[in-house]
Amino acid sequence: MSATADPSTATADPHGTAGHGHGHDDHHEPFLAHHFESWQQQFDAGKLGVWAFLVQEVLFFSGLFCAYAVYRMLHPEVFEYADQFLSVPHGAFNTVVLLFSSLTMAWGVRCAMLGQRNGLIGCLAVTLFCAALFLGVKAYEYSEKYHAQLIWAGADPLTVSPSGMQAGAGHLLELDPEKRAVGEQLEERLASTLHYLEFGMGVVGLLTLAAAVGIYYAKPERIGLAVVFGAISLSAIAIVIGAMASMGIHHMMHASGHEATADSEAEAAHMAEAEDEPPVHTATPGTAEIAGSTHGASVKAELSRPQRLGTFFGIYYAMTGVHALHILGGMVVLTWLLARAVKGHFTPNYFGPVDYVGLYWHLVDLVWIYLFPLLYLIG
Amino acid sequence: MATILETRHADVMPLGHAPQDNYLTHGRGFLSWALTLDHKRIGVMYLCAVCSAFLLGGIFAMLLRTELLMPKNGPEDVFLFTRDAYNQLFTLHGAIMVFLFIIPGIPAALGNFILPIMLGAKDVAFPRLNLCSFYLWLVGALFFVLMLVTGGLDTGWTFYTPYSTSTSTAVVTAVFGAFILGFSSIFTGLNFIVTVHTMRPPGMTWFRMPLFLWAIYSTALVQVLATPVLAITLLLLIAERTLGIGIFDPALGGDPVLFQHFFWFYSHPAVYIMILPAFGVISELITTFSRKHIFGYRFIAYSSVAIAILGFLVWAHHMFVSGQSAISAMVFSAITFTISIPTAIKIFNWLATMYKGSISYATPMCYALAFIFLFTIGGLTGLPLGTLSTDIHLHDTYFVVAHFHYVMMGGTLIAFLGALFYWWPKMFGRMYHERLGQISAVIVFLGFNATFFPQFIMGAKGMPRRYANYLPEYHAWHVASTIGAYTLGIGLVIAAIALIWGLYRGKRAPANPWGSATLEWQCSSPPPHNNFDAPPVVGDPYAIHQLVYDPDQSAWVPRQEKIVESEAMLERHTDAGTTGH
Amino acid sequence: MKRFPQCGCVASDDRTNGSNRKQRNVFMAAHAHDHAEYNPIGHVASKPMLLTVFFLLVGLTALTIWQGTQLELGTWELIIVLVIATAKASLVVLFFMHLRYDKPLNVFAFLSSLLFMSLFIGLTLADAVNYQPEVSAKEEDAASP
Amino acid sequence: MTLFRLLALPAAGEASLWLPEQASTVAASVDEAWWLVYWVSAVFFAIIVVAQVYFMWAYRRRAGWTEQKTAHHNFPLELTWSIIPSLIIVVMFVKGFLGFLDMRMPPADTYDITVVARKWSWSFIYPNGVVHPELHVPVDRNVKLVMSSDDVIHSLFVPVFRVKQDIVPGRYNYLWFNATKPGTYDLECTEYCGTNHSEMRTKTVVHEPGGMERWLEDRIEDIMKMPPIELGTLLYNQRGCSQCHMVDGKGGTVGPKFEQTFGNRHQFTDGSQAVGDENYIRESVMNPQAQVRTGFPPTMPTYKGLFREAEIRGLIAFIKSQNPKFKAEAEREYAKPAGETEAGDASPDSDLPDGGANGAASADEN
Repeated sequence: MSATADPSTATADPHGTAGHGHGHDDHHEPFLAHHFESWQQQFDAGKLGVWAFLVQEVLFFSGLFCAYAVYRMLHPEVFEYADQFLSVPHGAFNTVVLLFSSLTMAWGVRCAMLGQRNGLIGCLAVTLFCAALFLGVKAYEYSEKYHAQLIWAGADPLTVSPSGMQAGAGHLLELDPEKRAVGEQLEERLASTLHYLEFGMGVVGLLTLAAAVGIYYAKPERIGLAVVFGAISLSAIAIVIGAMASMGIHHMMHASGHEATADSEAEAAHMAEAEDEPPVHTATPGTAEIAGSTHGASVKAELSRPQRLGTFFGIYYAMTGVHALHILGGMVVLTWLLARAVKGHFTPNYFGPVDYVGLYWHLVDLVWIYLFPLLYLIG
Repeated sequence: MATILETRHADVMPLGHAPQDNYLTHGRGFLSWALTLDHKRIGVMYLCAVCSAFLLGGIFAMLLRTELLMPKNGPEDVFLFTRDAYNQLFTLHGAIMVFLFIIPGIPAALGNFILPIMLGAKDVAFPRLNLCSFYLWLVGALFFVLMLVTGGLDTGWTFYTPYSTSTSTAVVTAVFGAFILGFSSIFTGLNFIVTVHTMRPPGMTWFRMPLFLWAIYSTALVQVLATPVLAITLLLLIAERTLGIGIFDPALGGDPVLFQHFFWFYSHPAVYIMILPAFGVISELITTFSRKHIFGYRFIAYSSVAIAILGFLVWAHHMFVSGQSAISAMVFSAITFTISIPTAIKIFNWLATMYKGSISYATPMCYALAFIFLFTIGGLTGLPLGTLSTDIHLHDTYFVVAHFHYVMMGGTLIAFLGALFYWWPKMFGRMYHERLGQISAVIVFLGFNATFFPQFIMGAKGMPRRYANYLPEYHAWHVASTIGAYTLGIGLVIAAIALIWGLYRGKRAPANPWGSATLEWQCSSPPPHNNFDAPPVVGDPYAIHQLVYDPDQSAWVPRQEKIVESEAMLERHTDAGTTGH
Repeated sequence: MKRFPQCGCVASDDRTNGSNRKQRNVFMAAHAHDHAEYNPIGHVASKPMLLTVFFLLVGLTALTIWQGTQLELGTWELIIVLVIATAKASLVVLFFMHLRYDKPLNVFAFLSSLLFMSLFIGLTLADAVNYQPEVSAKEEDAASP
Repeated sequence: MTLFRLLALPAAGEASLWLPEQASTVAASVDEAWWLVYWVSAVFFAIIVVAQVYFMWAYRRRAGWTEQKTAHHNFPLELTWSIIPSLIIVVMFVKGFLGFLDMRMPPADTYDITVVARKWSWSFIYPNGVVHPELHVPVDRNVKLVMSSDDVIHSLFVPVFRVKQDIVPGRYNYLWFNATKPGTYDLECTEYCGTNHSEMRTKTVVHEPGGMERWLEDRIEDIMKMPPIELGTLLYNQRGCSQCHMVDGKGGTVGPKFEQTFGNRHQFTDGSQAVGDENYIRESVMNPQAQVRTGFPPTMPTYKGLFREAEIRGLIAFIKSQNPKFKAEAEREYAKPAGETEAGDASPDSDLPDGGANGAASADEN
């Protein structure tokens, strides 16, 4: 029947109850759904579905890029000013990590298609590791910015509305200049935040590792669960490594003094404040300094920040945050794949899920390929 | 080949009684429904769900129409509801109708049930995702309920900033609910796109697809392409309200007009999510009940796709007075006009289909005829709204309210009702109450016009929308409108009675009670679990002349001897036998 | 970029429509022994290709960092940065996501997403260029002299 | 005949069933576009409905009638009914666009009025500094409104002028018109703005030649005649003070509460201290950044040149009266009218309603 495949044939056989000439079409195969006629049809449907999903993802991110484009066009000075707070080395490191994870993911798809179970497991594990490493670096960057008061508008006490209304209620940090962290204090706070993170993640990593090993030996039939715990452990450890590595990069840069990172910037601002000099980064005409002439030096240094810095960081956190959420989602599905790969579900006929997750993962990489230069490199 | 066809027909064609094993009887108990992967059951669950939402939204509509019976003197004067309560009423009416009823209405409820059968497939491509869509709808609806009990919503369904970031009502809950509903809609659309592309059986070429499928397919394109922008908009709105990220809130340096761009990039295409499936339904109804082949099949099919694509280019016509630039206004006005062409084409083609037909006044056709009348008004009143200078005057007045109710309610809801009556026998295996159904169509038609036509006049005179109070000069019109609304409500209740009566008392439905040539009428009513006991015969979906009425079975049966001839003719007409995808 | 012999065969075959997919499997089976890296359903990416693409990506990343941090190009900077990013993105899409070997329909789907994205961003930007003046900017103008 | 005119063809400028009367120069062009679209729509509607009803009757299913085979498509016919509407909509678009350009491009010589919209009232600030909740304009003069919003989006709509423009917070929006007919008309907010959106209505008064100037002078006299505390209350409500400063538990929280302003000792960010007296209040209004109180952001704008002496006096009186300790003293001290024109009759009858949305009380005077 369907093997005749002439489009003008006027009958359809949605059941596939009649004769099947091909070995692949055996409906007793565990992963071939009843409503598909062949592996190929199932794979093609899934693939089109994933592409449609990626279309959806592209348009989802397009909103963020649109907000970015509009604000960048209307307030280029804010983006130029803010650029110095984003650390290129960290961004570059993360870019390479993601590119590498894309390589291992693509390699994993190759392994799955060729039926190489061990290769697939290895590739998926490395991909997962890279994903978590990325998040570790991101965690470092977020805490650094948080401590340097580089926050979105509503949490930034210095973002005041054009019409004179007050900014959103919850001030995360205090305004008092006395309490503002100078460089060293900031460094300490950052380090302590990261230590908490590393400690917490380390504990999670060890506990889940123990759980994984325990399940593997006590209940070998629950291998899937063991893999899930193992994957969590792997991720936690990768996050720790990521955070430590970023601190390393930070010190390296600090020593060589090439990059103005957020805290050194704050330091500079405070130097300026102490010496009562004009602020380091004077705003472009027509944006700030409304009260500059009548105000004490303490406010001056603050107001040298362009008025919409908070909006830039709003966009920054929205873009990288939504991207990070996608990484997290990717880690969840990678863990699921890993468990299935260990169970040996995937065959050259049935590797669709690996391919689909791979496509998703590459799209997440793709978004970062644009985010990195747009946020870190345009000054 | 002819012999094969004939034997197949003998197997498939009407049995005159419901088979013992159909999708309704296949599996019993709550879990067999809650965990079902059968698109038909999911469709039925959707149907119950969206109808409940419609009931709720309808109650809010009745309440707000009642409030408008009397004009009030000043802010302290109260008739039934306070100003805040009224603002909540119209917001809830709008939000529930849009997000919970009209967007999932035809595609998710009826489309789910009909699309795979019409296509000749066993199921949609991703049955689990399909069930997931339904549960996402349910979760989204739960958030709406949660919003109702934790402070309500008074932003209008459009959630414009900065009002939505500053009001004290449960905006975040509602917005999160709409966010989830968005994904329900995206997944439904995605599922349908893949189903149409990959699940068509051999012989079902693109140009043998019934126009309902073209409409649902075009709708699905819009759902997948536009809804994600709504999702990110709502996510940013939540972030704006909870964290203050400063993108939309002018107090933090944000831009409310940008929010409107984001919102309408989804919400204008979304009106085509609402109306396109209705076009599909009407194409089916007109052709079946006129006993005519559809006129201009390809023009109608292409116009669906054209409307879906053009629908993306006109969003800023909602913003002509919002402070957007004059240049944008010009561009968007120009593109807005182009969309009227494919729409007009459809109406002309439907009329041409009726020409020299044999028009039956069964309830679905009554609704289809009402649709043509009401939708024509709805469409034509879009013209002064697309014309720049008159839109300035009419924007945000009752004229707009009347216009989109003529399109959304006079269009989509009427088509939804027509479709419900049309496919009711297929879905539940019993006929509805014909006389009551016809009466309901007439009452709904009259009530609808009485409700919304006065609003055109009020709007043109300058009565702004979303007003809890109005000047005394509009009093008579408002009273007329409210009386119309009650009539409309009564009509809808009668329609519900006609349908529900059928479930219990209706006579057993044959496989093909209407004489339609699309595939869903080839399986028994209700359809078996796997849709077809024998493979359906794929042919021209509008070759209605191949069917003759058999009084013995009180059903339509194929005119056997004609099949060969019609096959030959069909191949002449659909020269796209090998187009494939 | 190196051309891989097995790709040509699969790529052309991928353009068949759904209804004769069976034939294609038969067709592939006949060729199965010609290729060491064979999969009955899809195109298998070769090791050298994957590695080449990866190193190209890293190289382009280095280039864009150099360009972004060392060169002062003014308005050109944005364009160059975007061009390099698009080159990287194309590599990922074409080879890692094997769109180069995929069905035209999937290519079309992906391109349509870019089309609608550019419509959205483009038309919104076109409007934003002509925005009404901001209150804050005016107030500052008034306050500054 | 009347019915016909009401339905479709009103005499130029008059109200019809559909549109209100015309009272601005652009209204005629808008109405022309409307009637063009209206008649085109009416013709198409008639064609469609007549065809539909005729088919419904002629081809109804009945004994002795069966459907006739007709063509499944007819390319020339379909092309015709695609192309003819296309040509018609081009005409509509051009007509609407030209009218729109007129409305969006203010002429050079305009009489400018500043508009501040807030929940749920309007302030119209006239060139001589008068602030009033109603829009008053001279007849036959190009008027430009420079509009901003203090809170959410509002929209200013005058149906008889056929003009409407959203007022987006954070931006200036402009609207211009040339009123052609003296009279009193409605002005409404058409962008949903919360609780009393439907009460955010006021009057537009178009004055005969010379009437506008007289009206403005009268308003200044009113201010001079008002008791200072009352004037201060009015200014507090109308000029945006309430956005930041709290009185009786209502208002914004950005700036200091007025209950504690007069007579208390204040600490400033530069380390100095001072008691809040008349001079302090005057200084805070005219040069607010000179002394910024600790704990408050330096966001108060200056009002130098924006208040008359009488108005500043009114504000001082109002703020002083807010401190319960000084209330009696303030009432005694500021018994005379703000302008100190004639002693004695501090008439409480004001022509200015206190900033409310409901302009009904003051509408009569015109």
